[in-house]
Amino acid sequence: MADTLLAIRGLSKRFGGLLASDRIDLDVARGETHAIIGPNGAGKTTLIGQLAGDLRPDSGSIHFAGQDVTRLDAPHRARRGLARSFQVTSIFREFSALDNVTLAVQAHAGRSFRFWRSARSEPALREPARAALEAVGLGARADVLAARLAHGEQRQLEIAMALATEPRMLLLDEPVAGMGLDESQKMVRFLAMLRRRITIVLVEHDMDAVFTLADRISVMVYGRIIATGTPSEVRGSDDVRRAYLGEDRA
Amino acid sequence: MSINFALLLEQTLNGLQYGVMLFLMAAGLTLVFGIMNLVNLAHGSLYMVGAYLATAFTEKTGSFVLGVALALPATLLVGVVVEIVALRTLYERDHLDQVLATFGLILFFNELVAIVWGRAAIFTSVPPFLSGHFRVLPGLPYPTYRAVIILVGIAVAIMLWALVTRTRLGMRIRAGASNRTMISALGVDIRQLYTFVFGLGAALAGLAGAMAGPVYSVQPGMGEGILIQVFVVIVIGGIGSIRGAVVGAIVVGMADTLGRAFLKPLLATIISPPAADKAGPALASMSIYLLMAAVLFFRPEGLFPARGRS
Amino acid sequence: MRTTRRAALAGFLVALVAAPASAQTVKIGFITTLSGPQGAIGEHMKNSVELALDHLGRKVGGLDVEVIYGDDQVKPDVGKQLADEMLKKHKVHFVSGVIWSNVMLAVAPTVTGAGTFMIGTNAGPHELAGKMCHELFFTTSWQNDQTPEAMGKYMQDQNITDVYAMAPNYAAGKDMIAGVKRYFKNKIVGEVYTQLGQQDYQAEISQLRAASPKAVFVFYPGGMGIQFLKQYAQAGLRGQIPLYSVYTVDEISLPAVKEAALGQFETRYWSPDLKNEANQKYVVDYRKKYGKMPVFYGAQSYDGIMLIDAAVKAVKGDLTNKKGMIAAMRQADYKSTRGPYKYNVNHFPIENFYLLKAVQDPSGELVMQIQKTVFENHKDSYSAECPMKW
Amino acid sequence: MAISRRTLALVAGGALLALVPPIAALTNQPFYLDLFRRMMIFAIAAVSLDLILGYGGMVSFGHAAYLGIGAYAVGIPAFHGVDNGWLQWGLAIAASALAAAVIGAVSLRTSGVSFIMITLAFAQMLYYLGISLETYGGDNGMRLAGRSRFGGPIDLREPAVFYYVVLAILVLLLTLGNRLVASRFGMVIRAARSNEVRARAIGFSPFRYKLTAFVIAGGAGGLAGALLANQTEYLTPDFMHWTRSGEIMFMVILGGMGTLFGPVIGAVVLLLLEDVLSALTTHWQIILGPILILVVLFAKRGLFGLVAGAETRDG
Repeated sequence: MADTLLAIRGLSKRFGGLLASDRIDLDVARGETHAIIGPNGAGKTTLIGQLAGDLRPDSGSIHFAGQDVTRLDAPHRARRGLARSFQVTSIFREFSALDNVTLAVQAHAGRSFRFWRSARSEPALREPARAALEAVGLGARADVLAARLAHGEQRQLEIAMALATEPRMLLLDEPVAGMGLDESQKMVRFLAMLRRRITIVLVEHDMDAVFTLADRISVMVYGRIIATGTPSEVRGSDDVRRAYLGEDRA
Repeated sequence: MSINFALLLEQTLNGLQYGVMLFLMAAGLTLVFGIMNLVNLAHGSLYMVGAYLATAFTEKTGSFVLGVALALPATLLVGVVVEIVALRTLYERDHLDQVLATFGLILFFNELVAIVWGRAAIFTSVPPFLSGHFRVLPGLPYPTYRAVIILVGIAVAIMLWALVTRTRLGMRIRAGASNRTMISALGVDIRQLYTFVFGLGAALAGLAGAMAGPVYSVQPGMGEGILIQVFVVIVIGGIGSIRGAVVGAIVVGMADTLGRAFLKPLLATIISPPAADKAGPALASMSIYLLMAAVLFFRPEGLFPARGRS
Repeated sequence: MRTTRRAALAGFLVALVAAPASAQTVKIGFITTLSGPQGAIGEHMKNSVELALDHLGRKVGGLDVEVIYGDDQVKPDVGKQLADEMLKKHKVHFVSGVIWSNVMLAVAPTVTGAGTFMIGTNAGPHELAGKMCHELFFTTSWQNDQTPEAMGKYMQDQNITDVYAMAPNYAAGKDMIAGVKRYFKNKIVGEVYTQLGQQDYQAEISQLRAASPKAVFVFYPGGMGIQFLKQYAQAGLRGQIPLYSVYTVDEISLPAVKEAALGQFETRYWSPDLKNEANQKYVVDYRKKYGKMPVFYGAQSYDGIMLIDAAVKAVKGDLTNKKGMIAAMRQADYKSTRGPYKYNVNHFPIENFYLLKAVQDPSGELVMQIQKTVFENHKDSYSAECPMKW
Repeated sequence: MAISRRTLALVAGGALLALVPPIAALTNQPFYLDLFRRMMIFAIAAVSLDLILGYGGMVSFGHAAYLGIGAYAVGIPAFHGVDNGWLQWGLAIAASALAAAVIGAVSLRTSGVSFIMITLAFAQMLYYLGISLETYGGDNGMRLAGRSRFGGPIDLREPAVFYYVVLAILVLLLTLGNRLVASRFGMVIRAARSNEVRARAIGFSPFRYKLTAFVIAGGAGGLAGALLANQTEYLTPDFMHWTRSGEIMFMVILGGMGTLFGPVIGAVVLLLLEDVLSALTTHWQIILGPILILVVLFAKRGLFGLVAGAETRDG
């Protein structure tokens, strides 16, 4: 498929006795928003970890934009356009919101072996950073210390940082987890805006968000992908109902 | 100098005995390290306190066994007081703060001991009933007291193993070493557990000091020399792991002893004897640091990382 | 009289208003190690300085005296800073003390370079006895090598055929064994250098036993000596292979080692049982005042004050008359605890060296006792390198 | 108002240091020149450590190693008759930077306690190496044949000249350091300290940056060593002893880490404290020890935080 941005083949990862990823095959097309759902402990975060480069798979391969990235570490994948958010918010807490995003812009720009000029006075870093903050609706909070932002704002900041690296693909690990209803709706609306412009792989428990955003959905249970399809296909699948929804409601 | 079999055996025994000594110190340090995530430079001070108290109690009671037996709870008590007064608030701090605060404790204890007992070394000796020798092999006598140190070390290792794997308390300790949040979820009073573990570590350091007293020089600052080596032991073994402490201690004890004994003659077979005379002692004193750097290069977590730690 | 060192910060403030030092007060800076494990030595030295002042009626050369003590923490750079402080802030007339050779090598040239007297009372590195000798530098102790030379001579005299030698792996350790070799011409079957500050010698003792020498020579100062002696005795070698040493057993370590040192041979230029008037007065009063046996570090420091006293007397209190004081000191005309001695051209004493043995005295206490004289009027081996002539 | 208070503190501090030589000359107390020069030299070492410790979060317990290397880089050429200061000091910086590159390349693979211990181990190895350098005095160390020579008006034998050279280097280091920590490079190492996982996720490979910072700090530490050798005119392996590393570390904490100016205060206060306390009693360490503990427990931002007010650091 010429349009495939991400191609996963036979990916396996074992933790002691637990098979967290079991021969996973998955293709994500350019421009697609692909959700991965499944019960707790199904191995979703492990999968994201392997995609981002934090975890090294035991076997299998990951191709991104036509190139084998299986053996690349996280920074190298990030520089190739794979940006991510974490399940537990991960930001530079001692820096202002704007600094956080400035760092992301700088990471994308490269050339960080510069020792003299203040990074905070470089318009080339500051302006795109401000734009990214505006985009996620944090423009007014630019100078607030990241640690002092509200939880929802911190999640938005994470997305802003991811966007600031001008990624080809966003890996979002439960972006609305722990958010209030308002915040979560705001986030979903924002992500909906991003759709089509950026390829998104989304792990999420909030089914409203999933069905609003996803073009296709993969269902993971015990480290395996048991079904992949459009939201309506997945909704209608007996396998999924048995393996996942049934268990979830039990 | 030829290397003969009996000598090799004797030096192996020496290495084992030195390793056991290091283990007695390392066990307490690695527990405190692993469970409370506390870098305690003052562990050497507790060793010193143990040596002084055992000497004082031995003199008072006239019995070495009683002296050591009394020194253990006394050092435990000192440890508990130190934990409550100074260290309790340090658990959540980074290692840097811990290093510095416990460095301060070292200064404090060294001077305290100097004030109470004077700066000069005090008298200690092996009790008469342990002062003899026995024959390991014909022509190979070995000091009884050193053999006793080996036995005590093995006994402590077995007791710790039993405590950690066979008791409820041990289960909590293991849980604490691998997952700190889980343990409070289990409903364990974490402060009490920490105080207990620190006290246990202090008592082990005290035991090491009490056993070391008759062999070494009991004087202020005696803990620092051995402390650095003990840190090497637990870093090589893997922080927080009793098994790692055992293996690390034996490895360091052996490397150090055999290095001191045989490095020079071995080098002399490769390079000229005068050069070996120079390089031998220098290399021997660096050997354990080289070993540690090598281990950490290939296994940054040490040989036996405690499970669940990243 | 002020005997403690004034703190720098307070001093800085005071200095803004203070008048220059009165010429009527002799100021002596005394550098030694007072804190940490090695502070035991410094304590003996400081005590002995105070005892000397007591004996002199708290006057030196008839003038009021002020002693400023400094704690070098066994660090040469701290010693050097103390010397600078004493010279530039306190404007002392004499600097004295100094236990360690490396501290001395940092301190002595600083002091003499500033035109002030340096009266060493322990360290005697060969550099200062040879090329770096100076007319303002005197010592009341010895050159480092003299003591092991005496032991080498004694072992040679006993015609011991082979000796196993051990010392810590640092400059002094090597100097000591070199000193022994200068007079001991039989075989050295093993020459082992251990790590500085090492605690456990069992491995080396096993090697030593395997070599089965006729005698063992060691140099293990301070805590190292205590551990070595204990472990040597515990290995059962005390009765088997005679042990000879220098700077290993002294009145500081004896109470910590006791029986494990019994029968130990040392060489030294001084001993508490040395029969002369000055020494007996020093030993008796020291024991009375401080409740313990004095040690050679103290005897030397006591002598240092006495030497200064004699020099100031000779110039009738004119502290600017340095030539006069140099000439007086060269006569060594004072009651030394070692008895009368002369100065070599390099201002190191030409003195006797004795064989001492650790024995039990009638009260059961372990003491060092003189057995025989090994060297009479022994000169150090470096004086020929000293360009000074007088 | 925090900024003006901070600026005020800095200007006052700088002016005070610059005025030491005339005051010392006026009061005929040249000793204070030596004392403050020594403090500033340790301040340079402490500031260099602060670059990696305070900003990079690298708890190096072996920083005294560079002090030693720098000192020997002056002492060894001097021993062989090479007294050119540019050469000696250049060598001091280069050799320490090289050592830091090797030490860093191995140590930075680890983190946490392992990192602390491995940097300590390297310093200990260098300490023992120093002891085994018999030609250069072994454990005794050796006397510096003479202070480094630069020609022209820069004559280090002139106490005031040497003083202003040290002051100039300190000011230069603070200026460079101040630029560095705000630069792109500085932002990376501070980001890696704040949250390494996040730094990696946005595309930074922290290792290269940390190693570079480690090398810069090592080089600056080496320069402090070269100055110390000139100050004491004596050098020994003791410069590299682990307790010395602990002292430098404490200067950083005492003054306030991650502030650059804090370590200067830390160095001055610690050395003064040692001086004052040791004049009071030979048991001064029993006072210094608890002071250390109290500072760690209660003055988290160090003395600079008290002087300069809030928000002395960010990131």
